[in-house]
Amino acid sequence: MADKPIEGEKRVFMTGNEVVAWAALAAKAEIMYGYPITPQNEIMHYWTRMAPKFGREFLQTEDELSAGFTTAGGVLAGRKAFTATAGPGNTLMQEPMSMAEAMRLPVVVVVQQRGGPSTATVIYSQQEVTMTTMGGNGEGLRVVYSTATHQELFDYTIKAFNTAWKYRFPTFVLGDGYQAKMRESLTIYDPEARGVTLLPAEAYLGKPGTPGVDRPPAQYRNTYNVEEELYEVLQGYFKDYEKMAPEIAEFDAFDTEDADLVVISHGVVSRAAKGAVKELRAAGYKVGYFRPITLRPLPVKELRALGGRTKQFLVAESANGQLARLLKEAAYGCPVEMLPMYKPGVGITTEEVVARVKEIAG
Amino acid sequence: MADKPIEGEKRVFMTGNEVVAWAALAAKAEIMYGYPITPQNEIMHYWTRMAPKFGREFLQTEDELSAGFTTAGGVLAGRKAFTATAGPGNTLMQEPMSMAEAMRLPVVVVVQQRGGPSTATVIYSQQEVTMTTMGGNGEGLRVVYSTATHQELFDYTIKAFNTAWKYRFPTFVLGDGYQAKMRESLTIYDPEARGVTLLPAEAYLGKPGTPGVDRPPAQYRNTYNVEEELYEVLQGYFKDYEKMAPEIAEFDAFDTEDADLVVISHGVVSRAAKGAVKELRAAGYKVGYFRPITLRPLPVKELRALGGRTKQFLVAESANGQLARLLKEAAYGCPVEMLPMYKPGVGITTEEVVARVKEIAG
Amino acid sequence: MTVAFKGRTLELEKGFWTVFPGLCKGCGLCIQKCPKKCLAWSDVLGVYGTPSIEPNDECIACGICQNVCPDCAIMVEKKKKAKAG
Amino acid sequence: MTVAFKGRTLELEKGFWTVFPGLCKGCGLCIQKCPKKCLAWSDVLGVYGTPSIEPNDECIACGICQNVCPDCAIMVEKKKKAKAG
Amino acid sequence: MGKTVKVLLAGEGGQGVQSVAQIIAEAANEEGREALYIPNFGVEQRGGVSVAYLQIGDEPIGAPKFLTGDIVIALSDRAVHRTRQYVGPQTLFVYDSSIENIEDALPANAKKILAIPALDVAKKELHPRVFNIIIMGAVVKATEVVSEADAKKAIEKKLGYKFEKNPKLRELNYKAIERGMELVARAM
Amino acid sequence: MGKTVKVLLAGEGGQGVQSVAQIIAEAANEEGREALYIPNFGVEQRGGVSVAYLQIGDEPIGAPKFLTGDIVIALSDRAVHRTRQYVGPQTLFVYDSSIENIEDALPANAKKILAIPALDVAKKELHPRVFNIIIMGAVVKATEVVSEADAKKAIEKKLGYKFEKNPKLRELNYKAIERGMELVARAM
Amino acid sequence: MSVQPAMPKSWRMDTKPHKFCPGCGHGLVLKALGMAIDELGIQDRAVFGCDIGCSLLSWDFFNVDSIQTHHGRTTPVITGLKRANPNLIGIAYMGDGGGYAIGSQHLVNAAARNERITAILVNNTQYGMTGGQMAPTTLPGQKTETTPYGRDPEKTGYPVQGPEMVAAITREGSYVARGTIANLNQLKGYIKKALQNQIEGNGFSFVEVLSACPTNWRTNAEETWNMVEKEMPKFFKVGEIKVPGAGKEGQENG
Amino acid sequence: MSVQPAMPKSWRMDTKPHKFCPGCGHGLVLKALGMAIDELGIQDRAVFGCDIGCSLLSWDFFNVDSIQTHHGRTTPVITGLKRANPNLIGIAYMGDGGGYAIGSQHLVNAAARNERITAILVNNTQYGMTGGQMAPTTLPGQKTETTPYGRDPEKTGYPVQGPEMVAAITREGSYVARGTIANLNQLKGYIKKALQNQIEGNGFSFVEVLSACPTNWRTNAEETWNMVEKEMPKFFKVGEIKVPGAGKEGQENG
Ligand SMILES: Cc1ncc(C[n+]2csc(CCOP(=O)(O)OP(=O)(O)O)c2C)c(N)n1
Ligand SMILES: Cc1ncc(C[n+]2csc(CCOP(=O)(O)OP(=O)(O)O)c2C)c(N)n1
Ligand code: SF4
Ligand code: SF4
Ligand code: SF4
Ligand code: SF4
Ligand code: SF4
Ligand code: SF4
Ligand SMILES: [Mg+2]
Ligand SMILES: [Mg+2]
Repeated sequence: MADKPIEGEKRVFMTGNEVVAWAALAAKAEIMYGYPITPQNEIMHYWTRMAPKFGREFLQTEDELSAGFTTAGGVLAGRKAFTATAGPGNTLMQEPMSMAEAMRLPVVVVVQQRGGPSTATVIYSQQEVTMTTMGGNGEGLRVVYSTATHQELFDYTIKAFNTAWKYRFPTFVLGDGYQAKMRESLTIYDPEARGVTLLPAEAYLGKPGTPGVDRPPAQYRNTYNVEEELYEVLQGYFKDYEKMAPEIAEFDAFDTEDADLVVISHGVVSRAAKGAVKELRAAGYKVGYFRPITLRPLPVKELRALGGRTKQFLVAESANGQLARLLKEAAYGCPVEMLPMYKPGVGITTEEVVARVKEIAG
Repeated sequence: MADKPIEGEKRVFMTGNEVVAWAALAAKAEIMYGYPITPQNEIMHYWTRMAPKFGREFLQTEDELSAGFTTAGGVLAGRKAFTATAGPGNTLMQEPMSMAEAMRLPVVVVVQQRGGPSTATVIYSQQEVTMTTMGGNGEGLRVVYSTATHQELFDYTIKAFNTAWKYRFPTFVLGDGYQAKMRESLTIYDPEARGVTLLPAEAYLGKPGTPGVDRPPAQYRNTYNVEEELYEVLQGYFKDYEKMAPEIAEFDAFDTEDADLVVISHGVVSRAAKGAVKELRAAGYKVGYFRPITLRPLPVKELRALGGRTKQFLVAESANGQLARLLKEAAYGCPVEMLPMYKPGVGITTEEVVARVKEIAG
Repeated sequence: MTVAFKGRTLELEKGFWTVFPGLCKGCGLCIQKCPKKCLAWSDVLGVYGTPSIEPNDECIACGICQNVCPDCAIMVEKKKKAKAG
Repeated sequence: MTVAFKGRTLELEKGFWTVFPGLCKGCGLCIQKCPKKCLAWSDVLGVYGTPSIEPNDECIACGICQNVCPDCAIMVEKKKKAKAG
Repeated sequence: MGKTVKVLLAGEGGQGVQSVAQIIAEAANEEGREALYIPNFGVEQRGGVSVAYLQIGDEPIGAPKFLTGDIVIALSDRAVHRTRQYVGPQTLFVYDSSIENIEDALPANAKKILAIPALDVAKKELHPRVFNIIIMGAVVKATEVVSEADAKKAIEKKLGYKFEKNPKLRELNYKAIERGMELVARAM
Repeated sequence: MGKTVKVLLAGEGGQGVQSVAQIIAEAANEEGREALYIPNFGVEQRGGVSVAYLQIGDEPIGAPKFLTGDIVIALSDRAVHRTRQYVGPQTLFVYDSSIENIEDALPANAKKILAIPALDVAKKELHPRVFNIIIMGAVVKATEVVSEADAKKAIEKKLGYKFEKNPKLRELNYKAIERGMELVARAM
Repeated sequence: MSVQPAMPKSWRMDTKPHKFCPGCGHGLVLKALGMAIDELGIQDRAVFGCDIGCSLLSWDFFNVDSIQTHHGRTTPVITGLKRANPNLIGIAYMGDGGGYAIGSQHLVNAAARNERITAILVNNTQYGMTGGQMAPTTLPGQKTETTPYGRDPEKTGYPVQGPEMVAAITREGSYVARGTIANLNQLKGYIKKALQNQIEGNGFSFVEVLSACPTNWRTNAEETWNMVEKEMPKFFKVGEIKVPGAGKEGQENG
Repeated sequence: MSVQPAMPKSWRMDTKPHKFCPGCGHGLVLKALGMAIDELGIQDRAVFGCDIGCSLLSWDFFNVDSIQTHHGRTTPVITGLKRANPNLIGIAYMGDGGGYAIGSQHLVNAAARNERITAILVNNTQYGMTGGQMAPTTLPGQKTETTPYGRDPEKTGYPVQGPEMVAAITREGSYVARGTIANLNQLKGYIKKALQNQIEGNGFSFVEVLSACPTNWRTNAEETWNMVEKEMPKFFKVGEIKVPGAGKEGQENG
């Protein structure tokens, strides 16, 4: 059995789904649980092809509820476990993820967004932002990385495992159908060879020794008897979350200093935004580019600073204002005006962003 | 078999769950589908006791997915169907509701919020606001009424059926465990005797005539082939929704004209807010009271007007800022400052609101 | 909506055999099932631009090809039996 | 954590019979199952303030009551058989 | 009339605090007053303390729960511990005098603390089964939110069908109410 | 070097547009250039038109899709209809000349429209199976994003194992590339 | 009009050719279903529900009122519909993934409650719509996208015996059979009985159909038939498994 | 120390008395399970998963590592755990609602995949935790909160035959039995075999237990026993239904 899936570094050209499978291998993920759904299927396809070669495991479950709960089971057993889903599967995934939030389980979920609501399209959207950041019943105690390139898909899938195990909040890598299916180049690498420490997983259950004899039993619950008991637990979680937030919030920005208008976008749409801002700058427009990489938590400090000095934010997203809602919450009270460029369920091209900015500039 | 469940008007003293059952009967709901979950169980208990007497039906399903999808089936067959759920059941309910959104099915769902995330508590919270207003994958094309008293629980359950069938968006009555379980007085009535027209249900499927011979077949789908096709459909829906929004948005307010601070809350918490504002006014504080009744769509116009003239909003909710997020979106750009009073999963008393306002007033 | 499909009818010894190229997807299931092995690919293209099928005169008009076609692209009509000898 | 329950032991003809009132919830399942019908409600209250149970000397120390108690509130020890005759 | 009266009742599962609260609430409602009663419920029910929140007034009741009760009644050891948080300087705290070794746990900040021998009276004078009706009498007296007559009417409404069969029961229950009221009257 | 070249290929399911796009993208990547290729996919696949979006340049590619292609290639009747929207005043529109009665559907605003007899050449000169390789040649010529040699190398990489067994296949494929390039060269 | 295809009367002509792949078994199952609807004369009160899976492609297949539901959720949608209007004839049409994996709780519980609906489940040994992953019905050794080295029964079990399971949890009144596209007349007969059973109000009716997915199997016509006729029946026994009234069972299992 | 209760060694003393109601069958099932764990000596590698349902009250019941999951989801949690660390002995403990209603897809598919876990399902004929609604196991005529006039099998079917269903979809290697709290030694034996079957790596093991819920049945002790010993067995047959190696079945059902 081969030891390292990736020796050193390697420039490759592949689909995003394949990238995720390689990244999970590189991150030392030990077991994947999953249920088929377009456009994430090929993550499983590549994983099942490669896993046996590196002693990794796979289980195809009966649905996404099971995929989420088996993943939680794998994590409880002390393994680096992950799953991947999309669309209606992501909707179902919110039930197990609510348990992961309640129990602080470091579950990693890769989401490749597709059109919604309902079955809608199997293709593409950014319409799973609200659901992925805020979850089901509860308060959205999770981390969400939104990637824009295959390189990031690789980097952040690896990072997601570290974040999850370090802070013990469920962690999502939020891609989409375009990223899932397109091919472009990137460099894959062995993270340890680059000096990235991969945090080890730790068993919640089944540690050595006889419970009650050698050690207290490990016993976890998600149900509380009275409101105050739950409240106390949640306050602890919020505190941890707030402490973590500035440590992990990430963003990408350029040309914002003197900008009158900053295009804000996330994920694959930010590629169009980046192209457009460059083109517009070249044409003399005072535009800037800002992109949250973590959608949850958002880089609030930077956003507010920006919102304090820029006149307008143009929020470009393949959804009907899901990112914008989060931004308005984060930048509430800032004088910046927010303008919409919402294209739910369809891609946004560089040309369109350019046109929209020119239209605004009048 | 008795004809009218309620003749004329009647003052009663009962739990909120019983109120919902009576209201559904009064609204001419024909069939309830449901799966047990605390704190909504007694809706089913009362319904199953009374339904046979009035020729109504009930089906206990195998889970909430089924409860939601059978309800959709009942609606498709042309019946006034409804369901009720809470907490993790509400999380699951988002899958069928995403189909209802995609197909514009007038499904009515009563939610009695409990603590979250996960199983948490079976008691009380306002932590299902994000999920109930925004749903799963998609854009939250739904109507959500948040009630505060048993009288409203009765009135808005009846109204929910009319809203759903008139506009064909899934419609939620958002209660909570307190409202579910507490007893207080209200007047129940036959809505038609009060001049309220109950919109008739209409069959989507199984209308008279042979399809393809006497009429085209009725065929509904939720899957689209290309992004643009979905986009077109959604644009139509958004248009309908925007047109509807001002027609149905509701709120309750007093003492806001000269207020420096307005307490904003919804649902049962607004009872504490109301009591507190009255008490504070009596004590000379310039405070006001505002309460959105529709959380989706919000009464945006009124909120913004208020946010334009008030210095501070104190957002009191039994959640960690779920209402506040919606308010910040709605009031974005208004100069009003938003102050938090978040007590996720626990009740808020009049005393606490009074104390908090005094603390702010300094 | 009335729809009409253009058939290609062959008169064979035992019957009238029709294929509707606008329905035939060239799957070949019929060819395999013909008891007389008398079906073959045709130059006439089907709906996806793949060859449709046609029988030769071995055909006994048994209708099996019609039966197994998932697209209802074949229609076979047996000729009335001529009076025996 | 070491926990100790306070037992109430009765020495009966056939054995030592102990109830732990701190565990007994007064469900009565044991009473029903006693083959000798020798169990009855006791004045000693159980954990929920309901009566616990006690046997009379009919008890044969068969242990059935111990077996059927969902709370492990009973413990029966048979006395060593005295030499016959 | 006066302001809303806030009552908190707590006891063990079998002590019937919920039915006491419910009957009083219904009696008040029958009188045309505003009442709101909410139990605690949920997983806590199993093996936990049963708590009833009751408010009666002339205006529609505000928040269903409150931080501080006007009257807090605890019927067991655990109930005393569970309810201390609801006691403030205006609170009348009532507990059953049969609870042992509870002195240290009693709220220090109450306006007044009453120990009433309700359990004793029930066991010795009346019948263990009417313990909660004695408590009801105590609440009626302590709060004066409903009249004795209306309290009896409410009992009649609830248990009338039983009283029909056995008129002695009616007497027993009425007696229990009266004794409950007396216990409080005497202790005050 | 120049700006990113945007190519859109569309055809029926069996016509192999996706593999053409993928091979060219990989060839470009091998050359060290930046390439991005994305297919359409999903329910549309079944019985729908197959569309490939291909971009090659020297800078990392931006958005994976685009409104207007530099070169749009349509290989069937339905493909012409499906791809008209991607044509702008700078677009070279290429279609197979075997498509009948398509004149009215051709984009009016293209910079240039080329009809190439790729299907004919495939059927008559080479082999129906290399139709897509002819198209590949056409794309290579029209875009000049990869050299002929690199295109051949890419084919070799992809089908080398088959060529080993049957060297005639290699010849056939090389020929197909060459003919594809010629068809475009002649038509331009 | 010139000679026209011998499509079932209940097929909707203007949506043909249908959207299934060449040689897809769905077309044959829906042909049998169409014939059964025709013969029973229920086109006016049948409601056809299709799942997500390749069955979604049939949402406009019939001149019958139709509803496309979610993956695995056709059973509850049709159950809800039938409960609300018992005059309708509810048909829940689904794949093996939809019925035996994600929707198995609905199948099992609708069967146990004896819902008066007809469920037709197309067993093509994998997930067609998503490109050919393992299904509960995948054969031992069969290569799929998630069992690239062949399904190993040691790791993932043997093909699920769906009708046998349904038979085990239903009582008198239900109809359970397994047909095959290799015997279309028999299949039509089973489906007819399954619908008849609903019309008579007896109870839950279930027909699994051994079907073909040449696209994901990557089979030519010969191999396709071989799979359906030779390989699949080794694991799935064709025939009627439960027929109402065939023999009185006690209502108690004591 | 003075005489102490004869609790199974694996019980966690400091959480006793446990939180179940007086006379609750859960206590007895967990007593049998505790004894089985003791006798097999697996306290150090057993992992106990409890469902939401009254079983949630057992989250700190044993001196065994334990996890309280969601309603119906204990099977997948334990499945995921066992797949990740096959050295552990995974026990999925659930109610009849959790196992046969909301979690039935997990039960059925774990069984079909032959997951090496042990599932114990407590059949108390209704939903205990939520206050006594109908379950798939509710007896005909039984009054529950959602069948206030008694369960009508014409409308909602007969009590689900869970072990029979599991037996129908499992193969050689699985163990399936139905025990009862009325025979604790037999029950302990079944549970032991079910665990032993997992220890040996044979396959899925399933034990349904006829149990009691005096609280929601509103029964006194005598009526409780009557229900468990007389009424329930009329619909649920106690005994072993499938024993590994009891008879070689073919791996093909052709
Ligand atoms: C909740 C959810 N999960 C996953 C999917 C993705 N999905 C669509 S079809 C399908 C499988 C279809 O297989 P099957 O039911 O066997 O039908 P077939 O296509 O083989 O006819 C899956 C997993 C989905 N649409 N919804
Ligand atoms: C998704 C979801 N739906 C519903 C519930 C509510 N719920 C909690 S326990 C329970 C039923 C428990 O019944 P059963 O599984 O038979 O266990 P028992 O309490 O009878 O032992 C239900 C419906 C829940 N917690 N989660
Ligand atoms: S079976 Fe039908 S579609 Fe297939 S080749 Fe024959 S005629 Fe054509
Ligand atoms: S009718 Fe019979 S013999 Fe003729 S082509 Fe068809 S299958 Fe062959
Ligand atoms: S030991 Fe046997 S005889 Fe004695 S009390 Fe217990 S059950 Fe009765
Ligand atoms: S069975 Fe146990 S708990 Fe029940 S009464 Fe007897 S000793 Fe007490
Ligand atoms: S993928 Fe398979 S099941 Fe789906 S339509 Fe094509 S052949 Fe049929
Ligand atoms: S409600 Fe029933 S099942 Fe639950 S603990 Fe009480 S007796 Fe046991
Ligand atoms: Mg399938
Ligand atoms: Mg149960």
